[in-house]
Amino acid sequence: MSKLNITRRGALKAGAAAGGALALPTYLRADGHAGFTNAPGDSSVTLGFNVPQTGPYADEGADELRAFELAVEHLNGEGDGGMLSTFSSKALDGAGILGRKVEYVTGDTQTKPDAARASARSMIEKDGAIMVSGGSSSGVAVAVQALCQEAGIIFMAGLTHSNDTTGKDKKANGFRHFFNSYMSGAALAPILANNYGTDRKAYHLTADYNWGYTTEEAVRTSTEAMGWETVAAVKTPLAQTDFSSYVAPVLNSGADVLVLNHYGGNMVNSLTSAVQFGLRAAEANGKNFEIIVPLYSRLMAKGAGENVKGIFGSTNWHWSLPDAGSMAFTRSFGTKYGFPPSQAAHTCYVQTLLYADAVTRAGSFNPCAVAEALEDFEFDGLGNGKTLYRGEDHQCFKDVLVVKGKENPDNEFDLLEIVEVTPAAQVTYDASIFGGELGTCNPGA
Amino acid sequence: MDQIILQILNGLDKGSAYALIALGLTLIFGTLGVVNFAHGALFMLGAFCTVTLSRILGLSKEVIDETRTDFLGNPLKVDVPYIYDWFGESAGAAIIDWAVPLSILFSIPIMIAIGVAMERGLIKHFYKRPHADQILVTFGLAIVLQEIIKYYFGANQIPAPAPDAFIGSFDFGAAIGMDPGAIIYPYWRIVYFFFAMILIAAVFAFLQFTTFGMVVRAGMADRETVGLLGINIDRRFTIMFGIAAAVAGLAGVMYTPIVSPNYHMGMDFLVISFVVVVVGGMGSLPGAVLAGFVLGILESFASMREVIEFLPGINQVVIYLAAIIILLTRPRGLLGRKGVMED
Amino acid sequence: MGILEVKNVGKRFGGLQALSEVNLSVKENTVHAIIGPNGAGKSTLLNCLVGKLIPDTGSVMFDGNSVLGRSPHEINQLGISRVFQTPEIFGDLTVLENVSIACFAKRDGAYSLNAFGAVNKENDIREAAEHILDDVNMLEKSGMQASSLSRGDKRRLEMAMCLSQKPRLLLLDEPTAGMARADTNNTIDLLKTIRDRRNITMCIIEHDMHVVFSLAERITVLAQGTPLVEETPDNIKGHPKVREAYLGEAQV
Amino acid sequence: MLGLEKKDFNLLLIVAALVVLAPVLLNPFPEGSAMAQFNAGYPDLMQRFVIFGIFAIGFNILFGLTGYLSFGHAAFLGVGSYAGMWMLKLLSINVIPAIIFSMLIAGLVSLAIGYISLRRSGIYFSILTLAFAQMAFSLAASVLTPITGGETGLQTNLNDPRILPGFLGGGSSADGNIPKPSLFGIEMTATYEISVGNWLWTLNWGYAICAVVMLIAFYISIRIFRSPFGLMLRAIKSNQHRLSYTGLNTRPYMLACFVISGMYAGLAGGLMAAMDPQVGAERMQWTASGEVVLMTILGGVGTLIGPVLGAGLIKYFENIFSKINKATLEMWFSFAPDWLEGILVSIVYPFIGKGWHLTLGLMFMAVIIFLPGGLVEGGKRIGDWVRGKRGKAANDGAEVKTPAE
Repeated sequence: MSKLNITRRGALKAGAAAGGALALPTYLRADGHAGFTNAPGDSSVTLGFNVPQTGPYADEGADELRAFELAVEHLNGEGDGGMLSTFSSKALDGAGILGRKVEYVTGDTQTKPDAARASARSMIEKDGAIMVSGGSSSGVAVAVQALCQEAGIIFMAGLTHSNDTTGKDKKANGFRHFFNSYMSGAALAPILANNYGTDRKAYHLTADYNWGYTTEEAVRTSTEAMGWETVAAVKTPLAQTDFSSYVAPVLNSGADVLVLNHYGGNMVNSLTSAVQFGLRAAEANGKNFEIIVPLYSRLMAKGAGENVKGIFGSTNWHWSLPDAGSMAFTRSFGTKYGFPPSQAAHTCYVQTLLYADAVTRAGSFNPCAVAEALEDFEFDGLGNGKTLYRGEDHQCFKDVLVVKGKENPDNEFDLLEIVEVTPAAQVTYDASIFGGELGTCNPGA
Repeated sequence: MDQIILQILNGLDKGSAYALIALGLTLIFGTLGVVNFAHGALFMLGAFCTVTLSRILGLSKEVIDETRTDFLGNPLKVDVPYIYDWFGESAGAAIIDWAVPLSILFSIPIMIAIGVAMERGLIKHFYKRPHADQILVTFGLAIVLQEIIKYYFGANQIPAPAPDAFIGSFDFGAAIGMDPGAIIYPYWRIVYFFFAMILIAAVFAFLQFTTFGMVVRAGMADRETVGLLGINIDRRFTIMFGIAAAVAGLAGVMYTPIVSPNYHMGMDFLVISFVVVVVGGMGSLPGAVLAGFVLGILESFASMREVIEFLPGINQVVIYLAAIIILLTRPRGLLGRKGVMED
Repeated sequence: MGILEVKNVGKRFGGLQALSEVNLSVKENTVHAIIGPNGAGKSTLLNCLVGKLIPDTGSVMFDGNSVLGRSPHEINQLGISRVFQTPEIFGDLTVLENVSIACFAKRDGAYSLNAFGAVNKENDIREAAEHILDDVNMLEKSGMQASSLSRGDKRRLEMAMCLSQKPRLLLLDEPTAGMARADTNNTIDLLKTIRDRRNITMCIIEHDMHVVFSLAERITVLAQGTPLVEETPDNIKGHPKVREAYLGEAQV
Repeated sequence: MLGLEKKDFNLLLIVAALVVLAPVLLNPFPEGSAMAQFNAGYPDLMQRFVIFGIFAIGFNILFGLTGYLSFGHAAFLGVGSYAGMWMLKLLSINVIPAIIFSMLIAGLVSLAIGYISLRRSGIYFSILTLAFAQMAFSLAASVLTPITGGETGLQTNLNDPRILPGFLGGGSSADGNIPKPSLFGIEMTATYEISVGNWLWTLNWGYAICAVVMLIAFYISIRIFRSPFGLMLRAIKSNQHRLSYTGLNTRPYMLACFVISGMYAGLAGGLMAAMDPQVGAERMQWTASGEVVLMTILGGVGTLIGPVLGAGLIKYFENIFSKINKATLEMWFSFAPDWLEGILVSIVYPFIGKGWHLTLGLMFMAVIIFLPGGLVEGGKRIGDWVRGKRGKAANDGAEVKTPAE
């Protein structure tokens, strides 16, 4: 039973002369500690968890929220501690962050940049959140990241896979743990070459928006580099539900591989259509026809049922990973909620821990100090092996999982099997290739 | 050539769904003069009748299987449907496999009941109210219905596959004397098309050849006069609403293997179905069906690679573009009559 | 030469020849009635005069201008006003607002679209509207919502709106249809007052012979889409052709 | 006063008072109390209240006066936002050019769309506007990505040109951060807080500017409602037929009205971009168009104040109810014994947080079933009840349609 009654404003109230009026410009108000927005009081600190609660990604959002709640529990020293024990940095002691009890507020992004910003602004302006995290799409991540930069608080991105988040739209106050399109392409290509050969002709169906573009680009570049040919790339509307008219021409196009640059509901529907049109069973150019899904979401792949079996893709994390961190997290999540966590839950949990850890190591909630502590921070034990938070673009570099839909699942959550763990070195790229400027850290003055 | 035939097939298939939803919407528009924003929700409820039935059929007891483990490493609890106990494993599995076709029988009474309840309980009181009020109340109802579904079934899509017998594709090319494999089309989509045709024919026959239908058609043409004849038009409208709900529901039931249902699918179809109805001509049932197929085929052609390369983005807007052109050149839609809903 | 000249007008609906060879000349400042049995084509003819229908053949000239192919508002601007069989008024607005709109549309003797040009003239327009309402004895009802008026008052309001624009030709489509006797007599009196001012031409389509013979100076009898005779009221009364056309109709 | 009748002037005064006192009125609960969750007096939501109020006022000029139901009004809001955003990027960070251009561009676009759509009436008009808006949305989110930023949206950047001289807000700031939208140096996010006892009130520059613009917009809307032009528009709604037989061509009136309404939407869009420099395509989606329709109907179609109330209510639900979570509920009900607390939480839980849509849907139905004229009708009934005339008003509730209250 957590109490939420002390917010920034609650803390402020104590200092204000009762009955008297006190007008302060914002920047003075924040000056309890060191001149940054929403400096927390002495007893508690408020984090903002902004996840989709309505709309098509609501279930993914709900899973993120569970992870956040779990992280808060662990930070406050409740529960079994989860990954705190496996985390390589030992700064966190289960007594909140810098001795302050962690409290949180939640909001609904609706998977719309506008709504997400409104919700994040209310967390910052009304609830005094010092950090905002969460989200389930790149559009939302980019929008909220820019807001946090402007307001002068830290943004710890949730599930966002587009190159843009830490590429052309990167911001000094924003950090991403999740992997991106480029890494998916780089990790997938060698596995695909091993399994399907280097003489393949690929047909891309791409969701017609920013994430689709960067994913198509990444997969094309890396597969073409090893000898594949791209026959065609067709853009599909984001709102499409029946993909028959896009899938039907594929078989006669001369292609022998179909790449579905789709996520979530789009992926479920296009994959279902592709299987219905017999692509799985078909032969082309004397080879078995293959389908590839660059980014898997286990949670939503369930909607495609049997159709995912044997299909390659990549994922940020999977609960069946055997390392100590993953096992600890899966155990504590599974015990509390009765089912294993998704990759979205994992990244949100890890981001919360990383933030708390950075604050503790920096000894301050000042976003600039926190950013400094996160930049070029190397850690281990959070489920993805040795990981680097690169300072130049605030992107994490870690191993990438190449997975395949499991043929004979043991239970209803056992949809994906891990084919290969691509080492971080193989997916690392030069920070400058996507353009964009990080700018300077903004403490909110 | 094969591409064109393929896209015509796709168009007929998409068109079937549009036509079925628009048909029900037009029945309500035309007979009752009600702008029903909850019609998409009825389609969605139909689809969830299937989900519910397969859940009911799949009601299970737990059996501990010591040889396998769950994700936490504990012995796995395996669900064994009760239906296996009653009918034996193979017959039980076959019944579960046929959940979607069985849902047709399951959904008809449910959807009619929902439709009648909606009309009696809510819509009835809005016949004389402005269209604006009807929009607000039915939109509110649609939100409530879909949120209830979301509460019980979650937001993600739920697979509801067709029976194994219908998995796979029909070699259309070979059947019409082209190269084998040139045009293959999934069985279930062919089934959907024929199902839609039968349903549409049934509705038309019902309106054409029964006294009930005659009165309703007269009511669509001139509600006041029919009312003056002393015919209890209210009761007939209630039944009409039930039929419209059943048509939408059946469209949803049969659609589940094509696109796995989620709580939001009704809203996805809502706008498009209104466009179909208006393009077809307000109050014209043949118009709604025709417009459904025309727009379905147009949408399919616009999504061909060759077309998109020539006109980027055309696949996003083709339906709306077609609607604008048709409404500007044929003021009352394809088959509409003068004076219906023009104010 | 009349103010309204209809020449050889014909109109066909599918297989039905609604009007053929209609010739009609309405003299300025007279009251001209068009009568005829049901289905004789009276309403079709009227609709051709106001631009609602376009005849297949022939011409309709008003004061030297052709009205064919013009939209209703343009025909109105030529000086033709119409009173409908069922009164067409702005039901949601008050009586005063109804008349104000007519006064606003034609102000200072000319039609003007510019709504903002009227901002400073609101008082003038209001006065003019009240004056007209006084003329038709409806001033005390000026604040009522128009849809709540009795049928007779609605008709009166509609006429007030037409008259406020000082039209040169007033077309009346069965002005007393569906009215109680007292309302009918009031309407007749009102029309008589208007007629006696002698600055307006009226063209009346009417079923009720009592109304026609109290008002009209010339009468055209229409049967099966063609004019049968055109005569003064006195000569019409015993005319054999008219009797033939109205055979079986009670009113003559 | 100000060319208004006494009744209208009083209404304007009331609205002005509400807008000025909003920071106080919207924060009725002391900080730290359990009910503080329901406080809405923070800058973002206050700005949204007035901005969507402007949007709904403009929509009501079209729908309330003429009865033409546009189902694509969000397109003009979106176009205004994009135009405003580009001005912030290209010209200067000063909000004034952004707001002016957003109105102008939205006006031009609504002129084009209105010219075509107004060839039809009734539901055909609605579908035409819907089709145009959906096309705008789909293209903005996909093919037009270079102009609109696509699904991610358009934002201000460090390397935007901003060609106007520095004192007008041009150039970029020296400290390596993106400059914030401002009015001659006053940033829109600049906020002062006043605390009185346990209460905390927020005064925000952005809100102040929005509020002034909204009052002007509201005043203009009253003038339009009461002008001969407004009378003509109401006449169109009442009987378009008769109007054309009165010698008036209705098309120019409709088009003028449509453009005015579109410019209101553009103004709202421009303000949104100025308050929060981020524009996403979903702002133009049909659901956004539907939302303004719902706001207007919910508040009371054709009434002056109704749309503003409707906008406020919907935005309140969206922003406040969606933020209540289980932990908050547990805090509220912590007074009760554990078993009762569990029951209370599980009863209320489906309606808050991720269930806020459900509450909204139920509210739509309840309002329209019990208050046919929307919230204004409700207010009127309370007023009548206070004056002891309850029975009469309740009976003819459905028929009473005072065109402009």
